[in-house]
Amino acid sequence: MTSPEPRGRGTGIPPVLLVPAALGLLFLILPLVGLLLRTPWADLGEHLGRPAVLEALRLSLVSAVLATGICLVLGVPLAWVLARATIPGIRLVRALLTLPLVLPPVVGGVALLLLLGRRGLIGQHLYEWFGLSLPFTTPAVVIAEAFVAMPFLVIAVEGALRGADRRYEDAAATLGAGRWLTFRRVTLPLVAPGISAGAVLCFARALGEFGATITFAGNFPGVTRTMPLAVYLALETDPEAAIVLALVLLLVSVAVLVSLRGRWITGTSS
Amino acid sequence: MTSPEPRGRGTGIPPVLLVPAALGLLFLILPLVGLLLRTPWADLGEHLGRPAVLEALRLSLVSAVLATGICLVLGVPLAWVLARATIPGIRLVRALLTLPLVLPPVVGGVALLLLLGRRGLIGQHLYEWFGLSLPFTTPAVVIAEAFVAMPFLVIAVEGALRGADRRYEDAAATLGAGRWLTFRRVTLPLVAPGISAGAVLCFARALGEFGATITFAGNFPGVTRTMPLAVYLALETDPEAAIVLALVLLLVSVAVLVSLRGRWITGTSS
Amino acid sequence: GDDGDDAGSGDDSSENAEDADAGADSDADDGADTDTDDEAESSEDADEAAGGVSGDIVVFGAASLTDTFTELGEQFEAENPDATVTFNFGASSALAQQIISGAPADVFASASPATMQQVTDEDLAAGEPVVFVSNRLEIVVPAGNPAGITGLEDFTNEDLTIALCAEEVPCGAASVKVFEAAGLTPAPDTYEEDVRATLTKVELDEVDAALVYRTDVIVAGDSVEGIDFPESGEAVNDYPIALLSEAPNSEAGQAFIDFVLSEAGQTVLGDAGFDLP
Amino acid sequence: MSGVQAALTIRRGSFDLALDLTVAPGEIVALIGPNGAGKTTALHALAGLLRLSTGWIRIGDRAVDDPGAGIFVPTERRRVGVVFQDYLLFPHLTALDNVAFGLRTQGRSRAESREAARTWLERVGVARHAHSRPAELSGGQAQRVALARALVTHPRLLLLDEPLAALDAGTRMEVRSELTRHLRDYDGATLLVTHDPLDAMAMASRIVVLEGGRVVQDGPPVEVARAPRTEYVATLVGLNLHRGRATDTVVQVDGGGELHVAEPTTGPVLVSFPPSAVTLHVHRPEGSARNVWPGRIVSLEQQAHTVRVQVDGEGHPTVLSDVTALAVAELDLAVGAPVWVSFKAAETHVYPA
Amino acid sequence: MSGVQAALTIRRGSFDLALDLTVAPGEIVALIGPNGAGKTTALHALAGLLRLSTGWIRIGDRAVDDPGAGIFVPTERRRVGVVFQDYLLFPHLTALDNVAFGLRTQGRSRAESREAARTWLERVGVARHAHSRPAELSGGQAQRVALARALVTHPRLLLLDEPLAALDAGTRMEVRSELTRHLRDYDGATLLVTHDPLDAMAMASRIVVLEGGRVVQDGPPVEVARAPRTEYVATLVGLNLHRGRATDTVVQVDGGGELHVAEPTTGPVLVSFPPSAVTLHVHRPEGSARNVWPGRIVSLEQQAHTVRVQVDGEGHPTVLSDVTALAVAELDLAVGAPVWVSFKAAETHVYPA
Ligand SMILES: Nc1ncnc2c1ncn2[C@@H]1O[C@H](COP(=O)(O)OP(=O)(O)OP(=O)(O)O)[C@@H](O)[C@H]1O
Ligand SMILES: Nc1ncnc2c1ncn2[C@@H]1O[C@H](COP(=O)(O)OP(=O)(O)OP(=O)(O)O)[C@@H](O)[C@H]1O
Ligand code: MOO
Ligand SMILES: [Mg+2]
Ligand SMILES: [Mg+2]
Repeated sequence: MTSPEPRGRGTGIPPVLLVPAALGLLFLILPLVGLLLRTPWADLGEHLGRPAVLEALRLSLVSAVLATGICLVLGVPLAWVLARATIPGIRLVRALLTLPLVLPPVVGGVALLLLLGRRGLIGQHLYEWFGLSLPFTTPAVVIAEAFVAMPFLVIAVEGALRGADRRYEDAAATLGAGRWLTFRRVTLPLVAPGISAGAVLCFARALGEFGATITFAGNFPGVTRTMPLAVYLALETDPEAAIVLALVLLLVSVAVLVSLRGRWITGTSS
Repeated sequence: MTSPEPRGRGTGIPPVLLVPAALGLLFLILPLVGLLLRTPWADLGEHLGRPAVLEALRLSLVSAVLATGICLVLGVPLAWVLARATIPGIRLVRALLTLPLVLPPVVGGVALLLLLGRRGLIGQHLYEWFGLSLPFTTPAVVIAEAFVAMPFLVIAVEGALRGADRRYEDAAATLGAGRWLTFRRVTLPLVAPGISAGAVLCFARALGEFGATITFAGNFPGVTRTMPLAVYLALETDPEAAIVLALVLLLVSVAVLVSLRGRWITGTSS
Repeated sequence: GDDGDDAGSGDDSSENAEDADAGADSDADDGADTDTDDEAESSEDADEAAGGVSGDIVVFGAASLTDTFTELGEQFEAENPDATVTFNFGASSALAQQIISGAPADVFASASPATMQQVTDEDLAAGEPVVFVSNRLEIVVPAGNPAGITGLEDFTNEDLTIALCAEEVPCGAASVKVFEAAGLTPAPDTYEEDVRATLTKVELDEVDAALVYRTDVIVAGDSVEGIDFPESGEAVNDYPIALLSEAPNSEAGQAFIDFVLSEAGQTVLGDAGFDLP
Repeated sequence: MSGVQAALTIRRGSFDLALDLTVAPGEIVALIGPNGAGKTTALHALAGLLRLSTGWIRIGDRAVDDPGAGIFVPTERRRVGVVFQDYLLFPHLTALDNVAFGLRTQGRSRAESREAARTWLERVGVARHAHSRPAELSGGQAQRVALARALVTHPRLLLLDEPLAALDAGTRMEVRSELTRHLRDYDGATLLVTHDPLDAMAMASRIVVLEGGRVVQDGPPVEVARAPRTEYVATLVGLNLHRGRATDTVVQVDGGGELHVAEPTTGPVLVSFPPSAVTLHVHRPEGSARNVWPGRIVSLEQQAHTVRVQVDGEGHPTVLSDVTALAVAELDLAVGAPVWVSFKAAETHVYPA
Repeated sequence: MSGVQAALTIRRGSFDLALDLTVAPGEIVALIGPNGAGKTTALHALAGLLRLSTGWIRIGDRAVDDPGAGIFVPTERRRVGVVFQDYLLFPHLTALDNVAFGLRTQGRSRAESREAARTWLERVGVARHAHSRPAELSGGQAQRVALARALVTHPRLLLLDEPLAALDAGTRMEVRSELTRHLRDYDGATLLVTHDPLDAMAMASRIVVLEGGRVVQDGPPVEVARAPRTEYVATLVGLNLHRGRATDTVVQVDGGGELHVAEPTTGPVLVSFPPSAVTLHVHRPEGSARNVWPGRIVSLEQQAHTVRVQVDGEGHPTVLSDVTALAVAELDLAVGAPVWVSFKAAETHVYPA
């Protein structure tokens, strides 16, 4: 049980690994630096102040948060089943789940239209019975983002669940905890770092989602035009403005992630 | 140490969770079903046989595998550093790494051009000194895919590393294993499920990558035209053909993932 | 977008069109052997004339040209067996960005003068771009026209689901002009990223009507119906093509441009629904 | 009748367990046996963490596992308490919340649960560490928290896997007394897995000895201590044990040699005698002891107040003898040294094998 | 001089450890103490898994930790072997590969490493489980594999944290002998943390007793067993211990009452005597025993061959007495019953406090 706290061994990072780690970091960061150098900083404030930009930003954040919420609610249980179920064919199901990752997002958007559109498999009934039409609405943005982002959450959480020691669940059962209670009070806290990693992936992917959103939800200011859509369209006419918009998106997401992750990780890291 | 093998408690899945899990599964699978229903199956064989399709498929697989390889080599050490380093500001670095997720891929492609293009920050020197021009070559495809996909790997692996019991590393040190050996022989196998999950995410994302690829690497048949690009172009002229191509991509990726994951998971699951 | 449109076409296009006609005539009649007669003016090596142009020609083309240019490329290669045409299709804006970043391209065929302008502004075009086709808008509705669309006025109906191209992309800019000309304020539900996305919405019957290019209506086939409207002439979108100043194979690149402007080339483009200049 | 009755059959790879077990309400049964005998396996089956291959388990009038009848009651509804061999404290909860966990699952309020948990932490002597995480506890502290966690819910069947193993001598006595006292008031059945004969003797009213998945002895502690039936049990209770065939007061030992005993018997028997009854001599002793033979010292082991000497009898039985440190010095005992052993027939205990 | 010398000072939250320790090459020192005394903490510091707050550690002529001098040699270069309190076997490797690991790190070939590993698994008696994963081992089997893993590399300093705790009595004796034999041939220093006084006595040439992070006693086993200096040690070695002030042969006990001793002394002293020397009587005994007083039984605890009775002296010292089960029955001893205790002054041992 005793784990030495003021670790003698430092971080235990082999120096050999520092080289690839630094390269990896540079690889991910340098292109952004390239972007920064080209940014017309003077315009940043102006862009940030534009109501259309603020609107798109707000919409992006709200829909990404909602999408992440949906993914957590549906995805964590799914990850659980995948990690634990021993039924045959589970491996195939697991592979199927990665498909939305592979599917070019635009095709994903088409698939969503075919399912939930006005003439879609399910959508036509929604439309006939309830007069409900999802495309071109904010819920459609959330659905598109959730569809694209959920596999990230599921796969990350599943990995964490597989790595967790199941005997703690046994211990909980002997203390009278049913499966649900065990899940909430023991398993979830134990895999919290994994869930947090998955949620970050999911949120970031949802925030950056473009193809499926524009295809399924369309692009209308204030309703479905998220930041990536605004960036893409700006790119058509004014690449510099697009870069500024992209930077705004990045800054906001860094701010959100720094604050969120900070909170999540405190208290759950071992 | 003794873990009951023929588990009395079954899978331990709380029945309450089966409902959201099933919903989650449906949410991810049904749109694909919608796609399947619209597929002109008769054309599938024909498309599969076309050399251009085979070429794109081969290019997609090769570049996604290479990109995943690069991501593993650079990303796992990076994840390690992030999970272990206690230097201040690490939280910011961690958030920075998620940026390529948030960045609309097309902007990512622009950023790569600004960095590695013939007029780019680094690219101009590569060109002047070595006559090397990366964009519009197959390596550019790999770079674009790796740039977009690496954060998935890094974040998933970092989550797994955080969840791992570090005391096994202590044990390895007492047996004379240096950090590097400990990393290879103890830590890596312990977090194998997390790495495998991360690699799957990474591979799938690389396979489906479109925006950064077409922007940074262009869209040349046989050189940079991967399946998602082929799907995009087909969409311009023959949407049904595009759906068929997307399905081909999906089938191949399911096949790859089923076989790969099967192999990875055997022997590492606890 | 307006300035670019007007500035782009004009004299250049007519001038070059003549050029092209000359070339096209000989092409059509005499085949490969004679097609380089005109090229010889711009190129020193007379001995090359025998086998036509040779080498790789890299053409950056707007995605909307995928079908027609692929066909043109095949014809060109048939006439110039030593030449290989390689296309890089993508959004015009992305292609412009690539060219600016030093892409090794010979020819750029853009879907809008504005994106071509980005290239010429960087002095990357050799000579003036030439408008080789133009495209006009058409109303597109799902097969059977379930909403009973008759004209542009229906686009103001709040109850209908309407898709338009985003103002930032060429077809959206054209749409704006069309509505200005008609004195109407449309009530769209979405501004699509490009023509293709707009068309998909109609094909899937998700919207009741949209404005797209005529070429796209033709490509979409039976799943949609096109409805002409009088104001479409107010916003013709020109497609400029240009040889690039840093072209690795400028001679062959010019030959390809000439071929596009030739009668054979123009026929292929015309059949696809483009307006010829 | 309530309590626990079970007929356990479990296969695990090459190992198989077959154990019939009954623990009456209020009874404390100690399950002892060598490593890998199947103790933890049996305990997991009773807890429902492992399914039976065949057989059945009844806890308090209710079948909880019976593969034949298709019955399987999951762990959380068996009302069992378990102290695991490696504790399994929840790493994300403090010691206090670990103990309160079982009460919370019963729907008690947080405040009430914590109150009861604190009382228990005090009983096992780690109240000071109530707010520590498991990673901040020493091994013994962790085990005490695990003990409190299992006891706090008053389970109907209490399963303890080496509950005192990591406790230091002082605490061990204290916790043992406390545990015995608590279990005496407790009307459930208790199954205690332990390697420590003292724990088994002190706490259990019956001892079941398991070897290789089979019961080899079953009886009250005094009986087990007096008449061990296997070498393992003999070692455990600190006796010499030999198996042989008796003819009146002489026993032909299976391994060779003979022993003189006091009680006349016939047939296969077991003979036991304490190491303290065995005297060592440098020369052949004169006297009344009927068991006398020469041998050679195989090992010497310091114990708290004596030294335990193992003497290989060379044709006679091998015996253990406890002598004082003084005797070791005076007789100049060392490994390999020749000695004579002697002990009286009256010191032996003979019983049917 | 080589071996290990250390002056350890470590703070961990509210706990602090200050321990000066020297282990000569070839020497085996047992570190004993109650739970949470800091034994594991000390062991981790020596292994380099924990940095010193102040102080220094020298292993074989070389400073390996000295915060003052900025020296810190990482674990893997200290050439220490550790058996962890909870084993920490690598879950992804078989038992054999766990043991072979340390040899592989030394660059030995796989075949050679496995060969040596197999030999060690045989020595500790788990060769049969060479190809099992840790999850498939019983607690005792796992610990034996951990033991083999630490020993196979012939470390210069061997650190054992409760190495025998999960072993059954039979194996324990075997492994203890095997270990003692191996350590005798071994020229490195050994530090053994254990709760079992028998292990400490049998294996160590010196015992260091730690309580609350401080050394309270340090000496050869026989010395510690004969003259415990704290209640903890007394309990460990099974003696009654009282602290008081002597005037000739009478000791005024700190807690009240007086004791008669044989050796005349003066000043603060400790008095110890074995429970077996204390006789219980229903009526006031006649005879030569000088320590006689009435009391009341507080607890009874069955041991292998005796019952340990604790008697509260009501103004006199509380004492433990070991009596036979027969005596318990004859005297009708039970908790709460009044009894007389008596023991001879000659049975006591007096030494300066
Ligand atoms: N990571 C930690 N953070 C804070 N305090 C700790 C930590 N680990 C241990 N301690 C405290 O340090 C003290 C000494 O612990 P240590 O593990 O050294 O005891 P020990 O002598 O090995 O006990 P045991 O015999 O029970 O294993 C204990 O009071 C414990 O609570
Ligand atoms: N998961 C498993 N798979 C296969 N065999 C197992 C598994 N767990 C335990 N065993 C085997 O079952 C046998 C009994 O193990 P068990 O843990 O019940 O022993 P134990 O009596 O508790 O021993 P100890 O006193 O050492 O804890 C052992 O031989 C062990 O190797
Ligand atoms: O090049 Mo486009 O696809 O018409 O914008
Ligand atoms: Mg066990
Ligand atoms: Mg400890």
